[in-house]
Amino acid sequence: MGIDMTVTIGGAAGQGIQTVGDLLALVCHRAGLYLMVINDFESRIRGGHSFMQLRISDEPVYAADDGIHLLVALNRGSLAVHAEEIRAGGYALIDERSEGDDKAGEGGEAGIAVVGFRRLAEEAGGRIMANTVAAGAALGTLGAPDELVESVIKDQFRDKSQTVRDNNLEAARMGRNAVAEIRFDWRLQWPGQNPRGKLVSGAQALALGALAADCRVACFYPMSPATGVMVGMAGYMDRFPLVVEQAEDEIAAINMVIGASFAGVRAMTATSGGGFSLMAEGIGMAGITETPAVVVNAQRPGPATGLPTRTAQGDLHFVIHAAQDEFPRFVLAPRTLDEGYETMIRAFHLAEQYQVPVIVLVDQYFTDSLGIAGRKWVVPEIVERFLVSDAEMENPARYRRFSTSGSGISPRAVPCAGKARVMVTANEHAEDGHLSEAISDRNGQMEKRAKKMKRMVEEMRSPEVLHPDSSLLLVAWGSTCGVVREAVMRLRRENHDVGAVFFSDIWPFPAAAAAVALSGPGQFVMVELNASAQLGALIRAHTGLHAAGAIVRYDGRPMKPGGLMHDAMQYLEVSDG
Amino acid sequence: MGIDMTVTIGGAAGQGIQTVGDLLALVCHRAGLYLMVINDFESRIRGGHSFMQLRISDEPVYAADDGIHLLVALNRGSLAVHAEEIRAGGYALIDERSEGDDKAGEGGEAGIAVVGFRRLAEEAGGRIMANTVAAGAALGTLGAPDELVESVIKDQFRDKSQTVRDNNLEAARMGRNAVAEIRFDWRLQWPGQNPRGKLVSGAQALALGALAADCRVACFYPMSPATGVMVGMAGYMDRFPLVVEQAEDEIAAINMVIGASFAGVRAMTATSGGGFSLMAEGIGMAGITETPAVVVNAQRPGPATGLPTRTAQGDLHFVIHAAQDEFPRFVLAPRTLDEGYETMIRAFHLAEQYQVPVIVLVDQYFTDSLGIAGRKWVVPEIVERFLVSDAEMENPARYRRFSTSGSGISPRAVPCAGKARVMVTANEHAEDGHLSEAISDRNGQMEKRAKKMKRMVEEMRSPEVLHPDSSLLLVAWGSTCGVVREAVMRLRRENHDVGAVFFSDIWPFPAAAAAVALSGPGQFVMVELNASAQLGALIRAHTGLHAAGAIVRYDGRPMKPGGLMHDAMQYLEVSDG
Amino acid sequence: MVDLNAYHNDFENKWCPGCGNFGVLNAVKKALAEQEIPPENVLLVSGIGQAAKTPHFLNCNFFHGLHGRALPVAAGALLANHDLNILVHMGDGDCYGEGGNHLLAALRRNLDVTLLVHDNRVYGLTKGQASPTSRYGFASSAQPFGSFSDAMNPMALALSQGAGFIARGYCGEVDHLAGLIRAGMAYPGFAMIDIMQVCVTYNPVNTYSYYNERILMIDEKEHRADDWQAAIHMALQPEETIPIGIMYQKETRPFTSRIRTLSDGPLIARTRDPSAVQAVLDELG
Amino acid sequence: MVDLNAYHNDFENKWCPGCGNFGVLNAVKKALAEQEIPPENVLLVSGIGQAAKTPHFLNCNFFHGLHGRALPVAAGALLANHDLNILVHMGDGDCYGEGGNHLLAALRRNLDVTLLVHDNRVYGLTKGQASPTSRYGFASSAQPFGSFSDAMNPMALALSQGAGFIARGYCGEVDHLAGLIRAGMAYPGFAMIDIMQVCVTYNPVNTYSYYNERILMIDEKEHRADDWQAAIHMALQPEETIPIGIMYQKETRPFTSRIRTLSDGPLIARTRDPSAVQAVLDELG
Ligand SMILES: Cc1ncc(C[n+]2csc(CCOP(=O)(O)OP(=O)(O)O)c2C)c(N)n1
Ligand SMILES: Cc1ncc(C[n+]2csc(CCOP(=O)(O)OP(=O)(O)O)c2C)c(N)n1
Ligand code: SF4
Ligand code: SF4
Ligand SMILES: [Mg+2]
Ligand SMILES: [Mg+2]
Repeated sequence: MGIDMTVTIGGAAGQGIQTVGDLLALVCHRAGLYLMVINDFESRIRGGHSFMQLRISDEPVYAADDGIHLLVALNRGSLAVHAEEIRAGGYALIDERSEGDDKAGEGGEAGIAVVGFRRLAEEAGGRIMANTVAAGAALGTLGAPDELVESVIKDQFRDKSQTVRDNNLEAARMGRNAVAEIRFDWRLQWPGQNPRGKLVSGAQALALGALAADCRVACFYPMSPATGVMVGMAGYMDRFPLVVEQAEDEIAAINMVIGASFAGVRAMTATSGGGFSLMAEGIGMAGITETPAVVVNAQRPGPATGLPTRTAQGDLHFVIHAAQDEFPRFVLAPRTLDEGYETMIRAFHLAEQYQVPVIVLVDQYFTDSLGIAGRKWVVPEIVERFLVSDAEMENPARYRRFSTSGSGISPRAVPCAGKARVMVTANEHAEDGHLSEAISDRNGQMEKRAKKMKRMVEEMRSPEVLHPDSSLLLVAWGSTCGVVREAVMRLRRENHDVGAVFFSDIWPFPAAAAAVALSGPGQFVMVELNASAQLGALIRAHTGLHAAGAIVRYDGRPMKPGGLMHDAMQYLEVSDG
Repeated sequence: MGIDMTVTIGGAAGQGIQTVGDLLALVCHRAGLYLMVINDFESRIRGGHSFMQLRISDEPVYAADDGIHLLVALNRGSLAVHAEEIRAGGYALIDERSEGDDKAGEGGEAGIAVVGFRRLAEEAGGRIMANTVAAGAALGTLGAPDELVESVIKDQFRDKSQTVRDNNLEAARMGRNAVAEIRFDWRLQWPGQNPRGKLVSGAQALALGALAADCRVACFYPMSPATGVMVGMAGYMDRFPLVVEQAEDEIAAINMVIGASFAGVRAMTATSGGGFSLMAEGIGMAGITETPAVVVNAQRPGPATGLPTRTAQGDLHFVIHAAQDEFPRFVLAPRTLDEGYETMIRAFHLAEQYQVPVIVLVDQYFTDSLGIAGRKWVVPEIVERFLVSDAEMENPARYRRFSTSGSGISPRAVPCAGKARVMVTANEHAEDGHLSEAISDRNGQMEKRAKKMKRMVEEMRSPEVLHPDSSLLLVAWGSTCGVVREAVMRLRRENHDVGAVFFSDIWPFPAAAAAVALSGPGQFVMVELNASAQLGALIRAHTGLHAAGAIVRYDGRPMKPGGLMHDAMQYLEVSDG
Repeated sequence: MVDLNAYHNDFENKWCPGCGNFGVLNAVKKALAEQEIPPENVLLVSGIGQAAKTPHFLNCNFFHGLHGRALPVAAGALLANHDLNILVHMGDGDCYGEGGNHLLAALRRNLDVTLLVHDNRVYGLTKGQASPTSRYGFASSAQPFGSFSDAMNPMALALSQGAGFIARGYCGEVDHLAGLIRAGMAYPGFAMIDIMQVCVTYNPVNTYSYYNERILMIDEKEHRADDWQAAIHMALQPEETIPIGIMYQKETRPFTSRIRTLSDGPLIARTRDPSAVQAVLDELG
Repeated sequence: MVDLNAYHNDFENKWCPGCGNFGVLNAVKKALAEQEIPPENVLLVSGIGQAAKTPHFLNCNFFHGLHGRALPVAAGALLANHDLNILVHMGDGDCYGEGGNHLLAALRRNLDVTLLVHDNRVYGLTKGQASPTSRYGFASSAQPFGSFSDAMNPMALALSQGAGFIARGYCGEVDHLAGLIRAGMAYPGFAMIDIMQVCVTYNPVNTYSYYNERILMIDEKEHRADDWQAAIHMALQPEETIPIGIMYQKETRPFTSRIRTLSDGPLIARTRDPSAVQAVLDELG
């Protein structure tokens, strides 16, 4: 690996961390570099301390890393927070002191370059461009080619006036000039290649997947970190047969989705744990009425309000069991941006094929992080709707929405589309859809619904296995797979006998495939962002296999390779020894 | 066993089945007989077919039984429905035909006695007393002593006028005289003893337990089959420091309970699955704010609206995992009326001792059935509140509600009761109660909360084991234990080598005790009212022990010993053979 | 006019004999027949309760969902296909209790459906607890010392939030009620009809005779439907008389006409264009 | 008067500089000080949002709960101890969106708390989506083509449901607002104060200058507080001027005085009598 470095932009909420970070990311992306960008926000709009961290590499990267090579400190406080993380030889770019600066932050052992972010911005035409100065300085330190920087700035400000564009170009240039003297150890070799893929966030990947899947109604109630998925779709309402509507609460959101789906279009919602709690009853209704529904749960730490802007994987058991009694559902936990896009297409497909709710389980780390999605994103030519119409019925007047004959999947028609009456109730019902308390109807419908599980489990993709014969397998799911992959690669480079098992399809639990994946010669250890290692419990319950231990975090922060490797060593020493 | 017979009263909803049944139950109770009374309602107010079934015995009974000895058919339809269940030699009491009778129902092989329920009632003073005539006829058939019947009727109508009382006495007498000729094979030997205990429903047992535990606020939204618990308390508002308030929805109910508990009194709610779904977020809030809360979930079949008036045990996994992320909670599933009363006292105690939500998991069969509670119901002299006040603090101004020092249980004070400020948030927080995103606070609080689980699991009572060395153990929880006990007794009488394991304390799962109970020489089979044998899955996940199979029902009806014995034989034949 | 029998089905009715819901059911049939909407073109959406069972007793399409949640289900269905004829049946507990928040939102959206609230001032299906429209002090098994809350005023609520079609009906005046339903369905926007519905089993206060003594048909000549002041006066007047009819009507902009996307026809009828998605992806490089 | 500093604590404030919430915070301190309620005798209850963080910035007892759910928490606390001084802080999304149903119920109960809605007409904490009081067409990242819903009218809503204390305040008029809060706390019953609160970050429409140009203090001499007609007129008038002050006030019967049980003192203060329970059990034989 040639290039592998981390740039952190720190400051107070509202200072424009994102503006700086986006410019850096766009330049790197355009230069053909790989990226992993994480966002660390507090639950506030101004003040406090937030940061954005870009890991830049010439090979694919799967996680944020420890240590900072270059820090862009938009305020002195950020320097204080991050000083210790800066690697020897690293640099911190800071603004000139001015009134109102907090007192903290006097450096550390890193090289410090004082750049007049605000002063230079004023010279370039206005204080508002302080962030462009900072970006210019950072990109200058990294040695980014001028043309590249300028082309990105032009694009970023293309909807603005010529003056604004020019002023920003000037601001960036002044930033670069201000750091011309700096000799930065990790000054990049700029490959000057084509982009390696799309630069997108997880939220965008899910939104675009939903668009590709022909989702036409999206209803939601804002909740971090899920709102980005809905915002990612809303802007396309003018170009697609799509309505994105903010509901009065999450209960309404899920019921609107079910109403839209019942009436014949693909529909979804996105929320986080608290909203998902409120949706539980509705998800049960999707279950008993066999109405397709796609629900994104972007996890954050709980319980209750918890840590609104942070990450976790604490809802796994809950989403599998949410709502009273039993009914089939899917739970899919995409691991990467590419898989996020594809999972949404699959989620809508599976929801309609099996007439069940599909829960796409991601987390703040997944939705809020940016990276390079390298796979080609295929737009399906056709989306199969699995609907029946009058023409396909022997006698539409005798249409039975919940017919128990056949495979367990009853014929789904759309209301008011012909002579067939579509009658649906969230009470238990007879085949025709009328409520019924008869034992035969109850058992018939329960068994019909349960029957689907058999075929559904066959849809589950087997976990991916890296180095199955290792003496230690680290087992993860969803977005945590990235950091595990990274840690495994590094540990193997250090000659440790370690592999990994990655789950993205979680429910119905692919027990047989899991047993195969985990029955290698070594032991396995869970790596999860929840307190009790919930996937580990599922594995135990469904395969009888016991993890040798669990490396868990519940502090709301994404896991880093360093800490994980450290914890994994504990098991490796035993098996190595 | 001397006496063991079943009387069924069938009719349309609204016909007064309950009036007849209650009279019969009261007479039997007063005579010192044992009883098990189940109610089978449809989800409607008038019409259709409902019935009440009394199993009467001179020894304790634990379940309703198959077969009917005496049927009281308030309409002809009931005769049709139940005719086949009547045992040879049994009797059906039916009314004279009159206009508006449905055509169905012409007997079967049972003896049929036509009694002019309505005609005789009119003679006695009014048609409204048809049910008293029916009760008189039934009790006459059973040979109940006149004085006993009359004393019960007098008590039942004690708040009515003398005329009403006399008319009803007359009606009962006429009913009895009308059946004077019947020679009924199971005519009872009336022991004429004192009552064997209290005649109460499950809902009443829970309500009275809550009263004994000093519950002062009960908030709820009506939902079958939980409403009875709240109605069972509401009537005592004039005699106790107790407010029972109907909330606008279940979300409000749980939040009101938490508010009341936070402010310093014991508080509870009761609901069923759909309402419990809506409470999930609130239960998480009780978790993170460490506010005691008692929540009764009286299960009915789902998903969603499901079968509102029927029974199930389908919510076990859901209640254990409800709400995002992880936090400690208790789940208790009382098996009997006595245990229902005691469990409520324990639930409030545990909720306050550990500052956690406690879920009391019952079902329609439990709440709506009546029986004889034979144990003495102890009223605790003192209820421990586990509260701290200024006087107990070193410095009230420095009071830290969420202090992490010590056992994991932080000192709980009441707001506005002194100088100590009680600051509570459903966000993650620092020890003082202010919201905090610091990793140290997050981990500190998560670990403090998790630490409680260790002591909580020690509070769990071990499952009860019958005949541990049997080749087959039937394993059940909650109200289903009754029918299993009955089946085991009968199977053993037939010389089958069968025992049972009964769980009432379910979460935190008493894994060690479960392993001991289930590690006998034989195999074990789950008996549950849900599709997937959810307790079986818990056992597997927490002990690694596998059930040899599962006998499950999800048709919404209480399990009967006959069917269970039949299904159990399948396993016994293998082990016997 | 379509034959009334066309709306009939053979599903066993589950209401009590004498229940006011029968009047509502007949009025719905009549209104549909008079408008010549064939039953297969009607979508009934309901919550849970006695009122919410209504759809089962009509030969139409229906979605009988969760307690309190009929309006969002209807909103979703409407977004998918705004050509649908949607009637929403809810009880007073359903609509003003559990579902209160959705009513507020439907008013804000001006959701173009017709809402029929079978307002019997009691929780029927769960055996007689006080409902949001039960009067203060209403006693029941769950409120043995009477309800502690005042009754909600649904008509005044809707008026206060700018609703464009507000009517009150009575289950004992079937023809009149049918007229209201027809007018509501013809109204482009949210049409809210609160129906005085007698529960013969659990509400001993608001009986047929209670209403028969108080009901007063609004005279269209005396009361101008667009007179908001007169309407609010009616809504707030003490229940010595109970005016029934259209209390208030004005022109408004219905929800589905506010959404540009829908001007190209119902979402369900639009064709999918994969190349448009490809174009979006291509923009991302 | 208690020293204002007594209500101050050292917890770091998390609002944007210039946020209208500071005005509300100061008004609360002032109102409490003027009433001489020591901070340890105040209970603040809130939902989730920027507004709902207010309790953290006061040196009082508080319960900062779930989005939308402050009113039921307050109701429960009040049932437990009706001697509590409860102030409820909610955002417009909190109170009129997620929590709308609880507001309807609080009105019906006449819950004896003082409700302060920090009404910034936007979802602040979640970064600027339209709220129930955002005007039709309000554009944001989540509503790029504008909000499709009309704004709720909270004052008219409360008036329509018989509320007894209805006021509107403005974060830019701290003393005036403090007066309203004082009056609200003194009122025996549900006191609802909707506060025009500027969000400098996400609401570019309803700015300080927007309000400064429109605010008009209600003149107690001109406007009789018990004149419902005048009040509803004010509540419904177009926003050319925005009257602030007590719009309506009348005597009502507060929730906790409706409940017989509570006449013997707060539940929390009552002594338990095991023998009374025993008596109940004995009745069952
Ligand atoms: C979430 C939820 N809570 C409670 C119930 C129980 N429930 C069913 S119907 C009903 C109320 C019925 O009253 P109303 O809406 O007025 O209808 P009516 O029966 O009077 O027509 C209730 C509380 C439920 N089904 N779901
Ligand atoms: C159940 C639930 N849904 C959504 C959220 C996310 N959320 C937090 S605050 C908020 C809205 C904030 O708006 P408002 O109530 O107006 O308060 P403001 O921040 O404007 O003061 C939302 C949607 C949540 N915490 N819980
Ligand atoms: S209980 Fe009341 S509302 Fe329900 S069917 Fe009977 S009369 Fe009608
Ligand atoms: S986002 Fe708006 S409401 Fe929130 S603190 Fe900032 S200015 Fe105030
Ligand atoms: Mg009703
Ligand atoms: Mg707001």
